[in-house]
Amino acid sequence: MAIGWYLVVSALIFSIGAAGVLVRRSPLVILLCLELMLNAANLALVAFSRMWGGEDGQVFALIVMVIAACEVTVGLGLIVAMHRRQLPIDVDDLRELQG
Amino acid sequence: MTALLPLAAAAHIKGPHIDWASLSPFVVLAGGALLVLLVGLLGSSIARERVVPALSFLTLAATIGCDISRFHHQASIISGALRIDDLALILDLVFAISAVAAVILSAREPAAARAGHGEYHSLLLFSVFGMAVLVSAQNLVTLFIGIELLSIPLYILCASDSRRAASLESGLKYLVIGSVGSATLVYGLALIYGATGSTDFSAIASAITGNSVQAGGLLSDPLLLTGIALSIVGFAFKASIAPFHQWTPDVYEGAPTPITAFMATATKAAAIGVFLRFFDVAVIGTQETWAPLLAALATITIIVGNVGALGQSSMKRILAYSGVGQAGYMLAGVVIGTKLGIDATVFYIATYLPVNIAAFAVIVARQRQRAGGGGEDISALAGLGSRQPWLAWPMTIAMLSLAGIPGTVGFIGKLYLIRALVGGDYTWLAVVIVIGSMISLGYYLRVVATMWMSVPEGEPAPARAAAARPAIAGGSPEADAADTGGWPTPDRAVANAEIAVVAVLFGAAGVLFGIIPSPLLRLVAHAGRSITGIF
Amino acid sequence: MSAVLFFIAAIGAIAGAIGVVMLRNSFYSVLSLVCHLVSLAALFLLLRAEFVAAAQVIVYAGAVMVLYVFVVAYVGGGEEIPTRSGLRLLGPLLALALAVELCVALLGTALKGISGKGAPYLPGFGTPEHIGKLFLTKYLFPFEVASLLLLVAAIGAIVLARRRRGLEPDEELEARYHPPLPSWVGSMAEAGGLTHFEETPGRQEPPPSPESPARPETEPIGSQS
Amino acid sequence: MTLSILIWLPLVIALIASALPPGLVGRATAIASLAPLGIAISFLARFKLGHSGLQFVTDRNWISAFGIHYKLGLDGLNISLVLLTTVLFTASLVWAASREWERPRLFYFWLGLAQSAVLGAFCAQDLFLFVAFFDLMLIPFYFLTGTWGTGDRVRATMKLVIYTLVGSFFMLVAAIATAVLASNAHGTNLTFVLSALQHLPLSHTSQDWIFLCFALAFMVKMPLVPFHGWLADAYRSMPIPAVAVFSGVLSKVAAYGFLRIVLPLFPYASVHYQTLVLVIALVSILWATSLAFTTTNARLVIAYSSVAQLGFITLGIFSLRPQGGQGALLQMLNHGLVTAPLFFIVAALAARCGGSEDIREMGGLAFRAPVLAALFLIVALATLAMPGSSNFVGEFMILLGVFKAKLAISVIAFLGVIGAAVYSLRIYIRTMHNPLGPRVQSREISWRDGLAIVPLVVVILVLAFYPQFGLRRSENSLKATMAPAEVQEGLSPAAVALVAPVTAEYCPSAGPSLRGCTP
Amino acid sequence: MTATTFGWLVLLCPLLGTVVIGLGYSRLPGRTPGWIATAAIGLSFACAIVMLIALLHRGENHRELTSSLWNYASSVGVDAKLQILVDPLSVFMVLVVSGVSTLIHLYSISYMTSDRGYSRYFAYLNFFVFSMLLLLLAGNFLLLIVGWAFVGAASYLLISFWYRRTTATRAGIKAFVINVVGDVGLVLGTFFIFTHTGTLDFLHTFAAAPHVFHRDSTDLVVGCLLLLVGAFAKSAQVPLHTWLPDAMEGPTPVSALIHAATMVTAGVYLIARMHPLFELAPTAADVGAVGGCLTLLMAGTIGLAVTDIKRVIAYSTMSQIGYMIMGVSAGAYSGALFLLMAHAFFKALLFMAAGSLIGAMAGNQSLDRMSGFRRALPFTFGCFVIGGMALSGLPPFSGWFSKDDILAYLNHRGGGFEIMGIAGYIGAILTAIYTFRMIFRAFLGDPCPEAKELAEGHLAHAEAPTNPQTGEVEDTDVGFPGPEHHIAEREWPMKIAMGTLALLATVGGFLQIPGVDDAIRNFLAPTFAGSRLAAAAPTTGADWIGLVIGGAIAVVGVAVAYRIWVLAPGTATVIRERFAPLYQLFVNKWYFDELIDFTIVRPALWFGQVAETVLDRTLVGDVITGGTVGVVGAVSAAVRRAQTGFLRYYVALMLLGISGVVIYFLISS
Repeated sequence: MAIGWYLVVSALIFSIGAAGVLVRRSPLVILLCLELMLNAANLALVAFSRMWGGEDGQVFALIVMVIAACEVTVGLGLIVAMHRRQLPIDVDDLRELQG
Repeated sequence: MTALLPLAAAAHIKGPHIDWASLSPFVVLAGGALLVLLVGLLGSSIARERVVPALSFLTLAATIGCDISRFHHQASIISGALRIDDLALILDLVFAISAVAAVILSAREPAAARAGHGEYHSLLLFSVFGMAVLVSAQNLVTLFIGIELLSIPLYILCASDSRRAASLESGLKYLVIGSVGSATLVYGLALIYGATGSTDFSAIASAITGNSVQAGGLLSDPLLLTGIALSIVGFAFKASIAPFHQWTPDVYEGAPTPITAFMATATKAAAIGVFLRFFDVAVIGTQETWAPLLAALATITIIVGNVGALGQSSMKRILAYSGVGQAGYMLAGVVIGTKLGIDATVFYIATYLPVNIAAFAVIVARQRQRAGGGGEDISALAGLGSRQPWLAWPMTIAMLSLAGIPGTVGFIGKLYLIRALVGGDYTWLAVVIVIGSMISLGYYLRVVATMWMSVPEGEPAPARAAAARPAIAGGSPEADAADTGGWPTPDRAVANAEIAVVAVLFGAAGVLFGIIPSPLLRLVAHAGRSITGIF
Repeated sequence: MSAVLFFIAAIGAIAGAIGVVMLRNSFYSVLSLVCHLVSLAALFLLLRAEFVAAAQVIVYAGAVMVLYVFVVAYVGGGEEIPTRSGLRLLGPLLALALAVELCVALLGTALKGISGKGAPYLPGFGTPEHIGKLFLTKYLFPFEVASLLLLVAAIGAIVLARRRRGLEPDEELEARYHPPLPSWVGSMAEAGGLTHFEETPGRQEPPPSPESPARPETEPIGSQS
Repeated sequence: MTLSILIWLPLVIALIASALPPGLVGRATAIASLAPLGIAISFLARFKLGHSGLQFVTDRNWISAFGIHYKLGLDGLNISLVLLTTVLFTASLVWAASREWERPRLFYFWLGLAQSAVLGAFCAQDLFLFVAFFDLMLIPFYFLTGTWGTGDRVRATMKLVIYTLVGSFFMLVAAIATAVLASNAHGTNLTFVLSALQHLPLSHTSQDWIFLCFALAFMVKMPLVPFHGWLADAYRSMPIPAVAVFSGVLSKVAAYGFLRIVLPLFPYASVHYQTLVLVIALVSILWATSLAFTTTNARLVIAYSSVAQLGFITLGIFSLRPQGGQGALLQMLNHGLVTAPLFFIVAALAARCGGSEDIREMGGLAFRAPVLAALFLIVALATLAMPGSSNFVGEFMILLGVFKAKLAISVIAFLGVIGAAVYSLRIYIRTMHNPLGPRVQSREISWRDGLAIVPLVVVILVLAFYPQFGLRRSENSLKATMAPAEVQEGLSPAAVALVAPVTAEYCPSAGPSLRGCTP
Repeated sequence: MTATTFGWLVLLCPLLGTVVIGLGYSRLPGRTPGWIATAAIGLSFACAIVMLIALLHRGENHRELTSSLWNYASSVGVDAKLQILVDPLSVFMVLVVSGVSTLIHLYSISYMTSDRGYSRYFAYLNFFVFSMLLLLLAGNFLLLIVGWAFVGAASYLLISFWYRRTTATRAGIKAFVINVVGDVGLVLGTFFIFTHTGTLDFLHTFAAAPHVFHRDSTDLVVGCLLLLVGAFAKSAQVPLHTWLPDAMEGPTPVSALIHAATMVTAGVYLIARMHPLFELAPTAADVGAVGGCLTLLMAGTIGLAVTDIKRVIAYSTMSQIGYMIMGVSAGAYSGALFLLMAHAFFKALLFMAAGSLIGAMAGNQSLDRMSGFRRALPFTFGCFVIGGMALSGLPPFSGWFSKDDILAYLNHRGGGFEIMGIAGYIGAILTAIYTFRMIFRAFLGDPCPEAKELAEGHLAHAEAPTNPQTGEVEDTDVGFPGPEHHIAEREWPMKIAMGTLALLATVGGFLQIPGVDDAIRNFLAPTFAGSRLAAAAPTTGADWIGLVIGGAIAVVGVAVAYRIWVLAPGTATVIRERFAPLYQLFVNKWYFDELIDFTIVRPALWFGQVAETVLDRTLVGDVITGGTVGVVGAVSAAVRRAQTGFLRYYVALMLLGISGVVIYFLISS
């Protein structure tokens, strides 16, 4: 398959992830959607890596994976902390800060 | 990381040459952060509450020392992952100084105790490390990991005052929006990699300018340009450029104030620094395309930031919006894409640092004094001029400097920016800056007016405050302070001495460099020189 | 063959992604993501990125997702009520616009590689050896920094999620300020106005004052731990 | 004795005085303010006549990266204004010293800073230095008005500062653009020194927009209609010592800026926009005059009269004739000298009718206060530019210049002269004469007030006999400053000789580029 | 000591007097200020005489002397020095002014005795004399304007001397503003001339004028017309005359001095001084003559109708100055100046007499209430009759010689000027009628209560001082004027002053009897040496014919007045009813006040109000300031409203931004 196809898939996943961030209210799912976006980037990186025949893209993808893991960890930690504080696990209810 | 090196040798892979001298700031920072983390685990409260800040302070001081010692030694280290040049070093100084201020301001910060002093300070140091990586980065991977190492500790630090819901809320907001930004950035970087086939800035630059296979074809390639577009968004988010700024006020307000101070100065500097690196090195070839967009973004940012600050009542929000506006000014310096533009931007960052720190220090002081809350409210500043001039003066200087009044360093910063803009044929952007400054007077002067020209509201009725006090609030000096309308009893004033010292020192720097700017100017003049290939 | 595999994997990845977004229950979303990740790993394999694919499956679909599941279980992410706001409509529209733009960018490029099947395959491409070499030479610094990043994430998780005894008086305070609601709250009796519930403090807003005494307590308590 | 000492001495005095006990600060500052006055007089005495160039020059690199110099100097244009500044500040301090102020140290500190900044603005011979001082001098007034003012002071002071800084910020851009474009066009190093810039003429398009920026700043500061929106509130709210120097000196800095900067540096634009500026000045005169004879607030009458006077001064400058310029310079001096005592007198009047500044509540004050009435009369007559006063000579020369340049404008401007008579006498009669007002208690002027007012009146009287004082030093400098514009207008062959070094050749356009506006 | 030294001394004396009295206002006891002031003016007069002698010692061609003290304003082409010009014209004027002023000061010493502002009065009065002398001696345009405005200011101060009276202050401001209009005319006229001659110095200007101006060149005509504006404003000529009647609010000696004898004649002096210019611009001169002619007729008619005794005299002054302006514009320089001198004598006398009368009436000035003072005030009556006869031009009083000199010149000159001559004769009839109307109504007939009281030996004093115009009772605590009034019969200084003036009014005419001495013409000859018009004087015979006609007309006028007010006292009412519209026109002063109010004052006030409300508040305040603030505020509100706190909105906006940025780049690719 042409590299372009992979890229189209990656673009679609990226967009779906973005849409997910917009429509979902649970921070947990939003984190999942962020994973989607990062994965889309990974797919693009790997596809480009294949295209150019160099492994830089793959290395980049691995690093992105690490970062995704870190973000998830911190994000989940936050959610747990919020749950501890008996705060609603719903981004629409987090409106103390506004204006 | 040194432990890994023998392993590499064992596998007969020749590791890259490492210039330890140039790497020293990084080593010091990382080592210091780890040490602080470990010391923080000790049982003794003295170790945690006294030694940890002291160690952090020492680490930062050592970093500053290393930075200074590396001036004029340009080096590209670790297989071209980092470039230690004057631009990077000056920005490193900014980060370190900002972090020093944050460490001092955190001395009695409840968030630090809550998160654990060791964790809190090591996160701060890791963030500084990330910033240093970011502005030195010479390839996309380093850049991305730098930006993440900068951000993730900050997400945590924002949420570290977990007692307050607002702190958690700000942490989550920052995290989500930051991650969207990161994802966008990394997608953009992927596209740039796809278009150029390389992750190195220099290779990217030469691919764009056509020294490579695709001679001349890349300049208007949609793939590359979209990559640049997405990266712009990623950076813009970090620098709080409108319309990617919306997290800023909320996060600044929710985060512990010392962290806000750090974010407001260091993060912004780092983001603008990476703008300089990325746009003036890697993709300088497409300047014709991105410059107008950045100019437009700068315009929007200046307007939105300054206008947004007008009706606010929380000082932290005012400074957040003001920071948005100031980011617009700095971005204007990036747009020019000349050596002068870089100098001006770096200088502006350097001028922005002391006064902003001074302002935040005053807010911290007021928050401490008003234990009952509302210390960050603008009304908490009422009457400060007559009650605590040593706090009122730094705040006044900060506001005037941010507004660009002569005699302060902000004025010289504006001068430099406008000079660069006019010289770079962007006079209209200079006019936009000026219009933004005019709008900004509306709130900067309001703050000053509150301090010097109004009487605190609770002034005549201390009895009412006492009656409203909940029964459990007795017995602590804070509560007593709250009784007297938040004005300090003598010992409270002394307790805030270190904050006042920070405020006064940074405020004084704001005036000193406003009157004698030449040393600072000479310093930043090296920044532009370190980026070759532009004029 | 590869085309068939590609379509299967691609459809799987996209379907998984859509599932993450569309499924109401967070638990199902997580599972859907796992499906997506596995499909993605297949795509990686098709792109001859063996090591990445392996890491994807092991690290991501394995470790990270387990974490997710634990947290979902802890927090109890039940059914999510769909948003009432205009974003329900605007979100997909924006995403669609983004997708179109990205596709235009990806397909509109003059790069010949895009329409090709990639560079000629060299033996060892994408193997752990090659990747490892890169990590120890060219990407040594990011590699080292990544370790710091993981450390930071670990600290973060601890800082945020740990419960320090005594350090969080909030819950006790919470309890003091928000005594359990009387049994009749929410009952028909309340609806009928038979009780005087004005005396009970509402749950809506914790008064700001409990924060003030909380602060000095940190110091003595800190020394006990 | 260098100019630096003169400039910074007031600030130093204020700082030293703040170490004294609060009760003494005022008197100490007032007495010490005689020192700058004395220094200014010594400069006047040592001033060499017949020189058109700068004297007593201090020139030091300030910000070498931008070619910004700390360059000070006196010539005919500013010597009398420097003297005026010291005189008025001393008078204001003397006036202030006899009163109690809250937080006196801060009060006198701001006044000291204000004086230093104003003196700096007058002495600055570097464009950027001028801009810096020009903006800086506003800040003390922001605090003075906001902290010690009356009425809705915070609103008023915000309005004042924002209005004036709007102009100043545009001027900042314009000033930087001047230097940058000049150095770009001529391939020289960046410099902000005025004398150097004068030899680096800008292209016509650049001059056009830069001129407008400068003009905006100066017109807001003066103010001229329609940029006077801040005036009424600010003048009503300012404490008397502040308003006296504000209207007496600060507005002159703007007019001085036209002479010092705009005419020599942007001769083409000055000629190009001459009619526009003249019309604005004319409208200001008429507008302010009509406001002055309808408003009932005594301070506002003076405020609007200032607007009208500054309209005249602008007319004189933009007649682009030496007579007009000389008249304008003389009038700056005169107006400063009359407006400050007027404000002191208004304060005295208000003190005699229960604090009200409304002239409807005044009347008949002259009865037991003949000295006050006489002082007021002299000042009022000087304000309306009664022939025989130095003000008249100024106005005469201004109108003569305008007459030569634009006859019609001069003729219409005379309406302002008549109007001045109406409003000056109106306020005099409504306060001093007419039946006794309801709450009026006629009292003679106190010797403390007299200490501030009488010397100024004496100076007014002396100048009435010898207006040449304000003219003789400035003639050569003024001719030199007007010469480029005159050459531009093709007027005077003599002026060509004065600007001989300036190459009037075409230089490449460097207007505000629109680069980056279109994708 | 040359003539110019004494010229400076002439100026110095009154100035010193002002300063001394002004500074010592609270320390000088009793009448001392009055005596100091009188002495100052007397000294000045003495110096003027010495100056005259010194000048006469010089040859006829060397009688134009200048002297300057220092540069007043000389820079960039303006060459104004503090300079006086001593020549026969100025010396003549100085003599008249200082002489009459001395007498009026003397009169004032008594008249103002009980006034609270005694010192102030004399300070003002001395200042006025100083200003007037400065005007006369000024050697260049700038100083002339200075003197010109100073007299205006002094006039203002003295008109509103009783400053608690709103009528007085209003009259003062009116006088001042109209005088400023005149000043403006003078300044503008100076500009027109200066731009061509390049000098402000009189002698240089006159020398240069024939070279730089063509005859009747536009700029010169405009310049001279503007000078005429100045002259008309100062001399109360139509249409700038409305201030003069109102100026009668001032104390009576002030009216005598300023509004009769000296200041108002400044316009005449100005035209005489500028005669080289006016002769080059005959159009302007003709306009001046016509203006004077109109004024003399109009003022005469109003004088017939008004009943305030001071105003009648004021209108008569306007009318007489009309003669002078007409004469001096037409070229009858010596005649006009002769009339000026004579007028100073008799009009000052009339005012003084009127002052005495008003004193007897306890401040009341209405002719309607006066009658039969002949016996109660014999001295005043005598003086008033002498002054009246001189004014009416009855032979052999000074008015006869002088006025008819002008008319004879006009008739002789021809070319349309005869019409003015005839108008002058009509005016002469009117003059005689209204003058004797006053005399007959005030002094003849049955004595009024005040006259009776005076006849019984004591002076009537009002219980509470009232404003004679409005009848308002004035604040006695601060009462201006004082409660007392003084009459000539009881005060010797007043008597001396009036007596001297009566004598001068009687014999002053003999200074210039045509064909006999011609003293004034000969003395002034050097000044008008170059004048074409002065040379064209009528022959002695023609002069005498004119004198005879004039005398006859005056007699007729007196007879008419006698017929109307003495023989058949009801006639006046009959005439008034028969010519009611005309009477209304006259008594309302030809509606000039209303006209000016309607065309100038109201629009100006209206504009002021519009400027304040519509333009300033609405346009500048609301639209410009408010608009900007509003726009910024609206944007600010929008930005803050966008900051909803909803995380997902932020992300949405971010995505929108991303889309926008990407689209931009896609478009530019």
